[in-house]
Amino acid sequence: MSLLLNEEQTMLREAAASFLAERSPVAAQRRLRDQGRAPHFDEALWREVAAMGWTAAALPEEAGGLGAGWKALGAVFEHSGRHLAALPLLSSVVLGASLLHEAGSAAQRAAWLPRLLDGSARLALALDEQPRHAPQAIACRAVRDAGAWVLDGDKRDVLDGIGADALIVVARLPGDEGLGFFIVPAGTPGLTVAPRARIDSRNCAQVRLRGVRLGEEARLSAHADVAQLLDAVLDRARACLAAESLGLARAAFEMTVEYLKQRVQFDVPIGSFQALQHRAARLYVGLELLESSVAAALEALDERPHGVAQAASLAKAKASELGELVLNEAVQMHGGIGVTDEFDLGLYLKRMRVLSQTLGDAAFHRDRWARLNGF
Amino acid sequence: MSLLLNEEQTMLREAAASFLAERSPVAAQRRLRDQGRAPHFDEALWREVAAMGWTAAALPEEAGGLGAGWKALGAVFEHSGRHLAALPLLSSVVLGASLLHEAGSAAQRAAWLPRLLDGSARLALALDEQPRHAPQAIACRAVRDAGAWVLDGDKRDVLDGIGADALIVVARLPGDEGLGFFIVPAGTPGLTVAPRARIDSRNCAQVRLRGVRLGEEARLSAHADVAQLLDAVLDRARACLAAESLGLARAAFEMTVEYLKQRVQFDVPIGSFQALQHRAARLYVGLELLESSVAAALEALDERPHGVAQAASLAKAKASELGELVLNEAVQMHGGIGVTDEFDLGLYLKRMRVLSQTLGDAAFHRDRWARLNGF
Amino acid sequence: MSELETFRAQTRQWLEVHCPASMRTPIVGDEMVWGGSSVEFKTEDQRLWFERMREKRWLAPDWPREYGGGGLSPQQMRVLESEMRRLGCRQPQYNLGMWMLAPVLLELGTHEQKKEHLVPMAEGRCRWCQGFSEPNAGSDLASLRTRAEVDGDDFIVNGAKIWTSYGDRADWMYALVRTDPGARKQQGISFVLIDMRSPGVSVKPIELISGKSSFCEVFFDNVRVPRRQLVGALNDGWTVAKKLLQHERAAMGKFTEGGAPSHDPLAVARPFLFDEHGALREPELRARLAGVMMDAQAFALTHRRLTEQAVARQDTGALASIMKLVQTEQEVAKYELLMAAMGGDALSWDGEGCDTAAVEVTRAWLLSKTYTIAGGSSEIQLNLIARRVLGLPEGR
Amino acid sequence: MSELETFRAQTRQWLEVHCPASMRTPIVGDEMVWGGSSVEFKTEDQRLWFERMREKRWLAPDWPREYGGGGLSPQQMRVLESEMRRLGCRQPQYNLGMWMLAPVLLELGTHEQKKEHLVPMAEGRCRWCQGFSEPNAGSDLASLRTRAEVDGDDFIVNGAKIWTSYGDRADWMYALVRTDPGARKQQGISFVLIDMRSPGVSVKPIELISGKSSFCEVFFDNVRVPRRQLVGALNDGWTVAKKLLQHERAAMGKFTEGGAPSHDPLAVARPFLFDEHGALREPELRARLAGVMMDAQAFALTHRRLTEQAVARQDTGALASIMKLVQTEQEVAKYELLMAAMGGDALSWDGEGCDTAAVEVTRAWLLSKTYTIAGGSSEIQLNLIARRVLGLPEGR
Repeated sequence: MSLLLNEEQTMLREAAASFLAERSPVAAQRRLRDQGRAPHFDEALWREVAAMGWTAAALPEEAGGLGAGWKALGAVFEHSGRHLAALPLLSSVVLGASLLHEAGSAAQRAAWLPRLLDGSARLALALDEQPRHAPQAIACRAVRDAGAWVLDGDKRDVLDGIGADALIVVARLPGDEGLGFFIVPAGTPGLTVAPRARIDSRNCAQVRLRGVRLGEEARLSAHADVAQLLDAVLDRARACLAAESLGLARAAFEMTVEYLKQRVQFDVPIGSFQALQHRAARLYVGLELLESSVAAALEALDERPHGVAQAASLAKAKASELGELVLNEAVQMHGGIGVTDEFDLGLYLKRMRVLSQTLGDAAFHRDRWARLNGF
Repeated sequence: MSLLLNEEQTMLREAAASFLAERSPVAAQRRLRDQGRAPHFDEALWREVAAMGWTAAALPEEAGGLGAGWKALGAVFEHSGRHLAALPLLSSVVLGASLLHEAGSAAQRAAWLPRLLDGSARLALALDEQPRHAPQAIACRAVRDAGAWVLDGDKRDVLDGIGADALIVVARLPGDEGLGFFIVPAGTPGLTVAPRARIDSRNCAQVRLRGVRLGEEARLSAHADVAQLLDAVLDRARACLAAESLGLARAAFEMTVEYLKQRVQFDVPIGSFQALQHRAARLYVGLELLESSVAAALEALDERPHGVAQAASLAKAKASELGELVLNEAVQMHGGIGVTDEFDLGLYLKRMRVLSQTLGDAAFHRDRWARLNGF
Repeated sequence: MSELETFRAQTRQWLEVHCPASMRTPIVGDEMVWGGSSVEFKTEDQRLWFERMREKRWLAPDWPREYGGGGLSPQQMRVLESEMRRLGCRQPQYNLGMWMLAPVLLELGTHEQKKEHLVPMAEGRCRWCQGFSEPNAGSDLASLRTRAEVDGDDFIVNGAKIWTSYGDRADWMYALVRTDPGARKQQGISFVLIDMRSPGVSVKPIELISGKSSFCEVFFDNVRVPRRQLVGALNDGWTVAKKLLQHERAAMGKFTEGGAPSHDPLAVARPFLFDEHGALREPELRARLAGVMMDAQAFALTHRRLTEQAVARQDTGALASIMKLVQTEQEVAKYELLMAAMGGDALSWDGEGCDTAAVEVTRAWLLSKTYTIAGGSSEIQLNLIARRVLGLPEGR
Repeated sequence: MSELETFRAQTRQWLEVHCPASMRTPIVGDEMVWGGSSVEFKTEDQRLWFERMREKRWLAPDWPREYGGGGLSPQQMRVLESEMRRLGCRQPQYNLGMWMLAPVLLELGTHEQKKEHLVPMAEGRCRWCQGFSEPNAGSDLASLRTRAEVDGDDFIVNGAKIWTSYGDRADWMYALVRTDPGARKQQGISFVLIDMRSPGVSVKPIELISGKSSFCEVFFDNVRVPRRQLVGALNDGWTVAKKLLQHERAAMGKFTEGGAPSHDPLAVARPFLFDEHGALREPELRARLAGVMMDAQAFALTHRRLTEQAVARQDTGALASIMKLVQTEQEVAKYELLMAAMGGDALSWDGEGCDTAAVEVTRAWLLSKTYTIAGGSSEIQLNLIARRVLGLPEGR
């Protein structure tokens, strides 16, 4: 067990670092924003990413993956954060493929996994119904009707939902059967997938299900404890989001330190002012603690299944809290230029806020962590 | 209506400032601590204070008071805080006499009020039973037995309880009659008043009541809504505690600014370091906001009865929160000398912590303020 | 009845007759009327009120009549102000030049300058903008680089200004320019008045992270400014600017009367804090909300206390710094809380599927980031408090 | 079997035979054995372990045998350490001199100095204290004023030291003294060894706000120190001290192994957070408790990660500063929370009616205030991180 990357993982990280720096710099994200066209990411880039095997990195070999571990995929997310790269990696792979691998039948897996990993198809998870992440608060219902399932409900903030080939919808089953997952292909009658513009200009959808009829084969995992499975898959995504937040916050922090060294006021670099030095030093220390927390969450996914929930909540809470702080401080220390749209920092600020809220913010995960620790 | 003092109040404030500076400097409090003898305040000083009329300042004229207003008494508390003066003013007058004035019968008032105001007798309020202030959580019971009342229970953190001529005990009445106040004279069989050493070296007692028999004449206020009355009286005390905290925190802050100017390190006064300047400036601003909040709570007691609860909770929350912050920062900025017993700052730190917890800390009053505001 | 009492009675009556009812309500949103060559009215009452006050010469009630003013004495001016407050009358026009530049021109300007500039302002025909900040100066105003070279009877101005509010709608700019590049910092700067329609002036609105803004960049490319537009002595502009900035607080006070309405945090957050059964969903956020609201209350009380002290002529210390610091930081903290409380609802933006009310909160959150930077950053205010109020030594 | 493997097998066997079972448990409270002329043992096992290791010459396993050490090679030393860790053996003695002074003496001391001082240390007969801080120096070590004037073969030392841990129990002190009052700051300072039983040395324990402490003030009144006790060159003590301080982190590491046990925040706070029915009483405090515990977890992980990096010889930056800053501030935050959670219970003090367990928390709270000051205040650590890690310029 180690919090550091092994050789294979280090190679992947370096490949991700140089590929994204070259092919998906922040300017590309700005262009995507200004174009404002679905799917809000670069499809050619996504195919290249899939061809390089990043989609397969964390999945086990029996799922068609490389088994390089979550630490490897975490490194990819960290560099996506650093460059604000828009990729449907979280939605289609970390949530979509990994849920399908855990919960799908042999037929479902065969139908989807290869296409998800080679980038020719995309899944999106339709889960949340509340403004604040609340995976237990599911009102969307699935009822049996003449050998079929009928789904009714509303889902919000569905990441990369626009243009996805199918949605995995989390619905409440009749009686006390708990929750169920259903694969709902795009275009199914009764399904509406509407775009929702957000501050990070990424692909996001509002979903309506009105009398959506599905066969039994649309249901995933009739056997398992769905709530537990959902939690396990969400924790993978939370760890990846924390890694992305870490990369994003580090990039903003480095821009800021550079600015503090360059920017001269009152005839000296503003980085020589002790008040700013102390604030910057505290951010640096916070980033070190966040990095350790993120590494531990990824390590837990790879090696300590019983520690995953706590480690993921720790990493996500710290990432949300510190990410917000770092970006707010970065803007303040940049002064006027920091609040202009022309300067990239605003794009980081907006994306960080979305990351912070997605799948639970600091308050959510502090609460969850306390419950996991019995208080 | 004004947040400022009028002429009479200003005169009282200046009298309190010079009297306490001369007669009760911090050295006197240190002596009392080292002696460690009950009643843990200077009885001669207390008689002088009563003779000067401070005990009567806030009470209305029909209670034998001067009607100078709570803003006047608040100024006395502020200067008590500044000099760490130990006086039974809160226990015997703000809680004792004012409760008796509101809730006592004519006979009870005649028996006690003159002696409380001239300093020849003392009352103490036995209320809390939980480690954290919780005036609703009263388990101490009063039951009727053959025309008498019998009290059983335990009370803690009774301010100035040692040597008090009587305690006012808050007890739960039979059935759904709610709470009742009882005057329990010192020495009543079944009453134990044990000393409890605390970090501020003041007079504090643990109280046990075991089958304490009292006549009907021992009961206060058979008519009124006791819980509401209790709240009203506690809010007076909370406003005074906030004023005391303000004075204490200001004194510690001024010591610190002075130290920042005097203390030379690396060949310059440490007050020239920008990080310390900004922290000091934030404390200054916080103290300004606290001063306004304290003034508003005292003003509400004088002129806006419907605003008292909110104003008192605002002042007490801010006083607790900022008082702790100022003292912690003061110690840190003083460095090594700040943590030695020889230096006075430690006495301020300890007293501030007691003030902060007494009758509700910041968390308690934020919660109460939110409830008062309907959320 | 004293002369002043007569004036008060007449004023009150005049206002009651001439100020339309809708002009006696608090200004919300963008209902301000900005005087100037391109003055716009959103309602007929706005126009009426503006024109009646202009006719009465009460757009500039206490300026000398020769410069377009009403010639009121200081006592009469106070009476007018108190009567307008009593009725809740709006400012008939907003005009930066009137509140910032005019007092300086009245004190330091030549007779010709007063004639040329005060009269149009008093008649609501000229809108002014301020040209102090520069792209590389920030909080260090004195390091400005826009230069003005003497060429016969003109200056030739080259350079750029930034953060100029409504630079795209102003008729004139008062600006600081460097006239002696050899002199150090504060020396060698002059204060000049520039016609925004001069050849070589170009204006570019600045887009902020919160969207469109009133701020502009203004560029000068060999712009000719006649020497008679120099206010004060050559190279002594710093003195003029310092005098002018003393009027900033008063001016800002007039603006905030009509500032953009801020959100009521309880009203916005309440639906998110409780579930459909009214049970508390987010105890941690409730405590934060209470904290934010209590801070706002303490700030309002401080405003009241310090105002009472000012009236009582007690010392108020570095009032402006404290107020600026606290108010802007409280706004930031409030919107941070609202963003957390609203979760996904706070991430909306203009575009498909957007909820306008939610986007307004999000936009206000982004805009609040500029408050702690613009007009003297929080760090500058903390420096001022440390030095001027606490008397801590200059230094490291 | 290689020679080293043979050594490992023999060492393991020797330790298993000779280290008493009770000396293989973690040290709690004040169970440390401090070597020195007045060494005290609380248990017979402590004495046995100390004496057996002394006989084996393993109080100083890798020092040369001529100076009382065990003469182990670096490889053997690592084997011994790993075997002791494996069995959980305690340090047989704690000795500041051994960990801080001895490495410097071994490098810079004369043969006579090594003979005179290392042998008694290796035999556990001499306890050392450090004399660096002075009443008016604080974080600015180089501004020290204790002076040593040459008088024949002696120095005459006058002045005072402060914050000397266990100054009242030490046999000797290593100290910085000013030997050239004309030179600037770091120059003119020498590093000398002072016998604490010399005439003119007096020691006064310091009482802290938390109560009695191990810190002392040490006063020198015309104390004669032979010139042979000078380490390094005259006026070059700053160089010696810098070398010595490089060993501080390693030494602190050994101390914290046996540091005072800190409180488990959940165990202490839990009874206060819930009422008698198990219902949550204090939602706000619960969130703070979770925050404090999560911070501690993140810190422990950082410790682990940076240790792994150090093993992997990756760059660790200003590790010591970060660790010191975070650990001490987290302790402060934890005790602040516990004080709030415990309410009135946290206000107890020694005296009538006091609850010992509660007083221990209160005392630990007060003591935690010294952590962020002693051994380089938080502000000093932040300066170091800003300059050395972030590369921000020296200055203001």
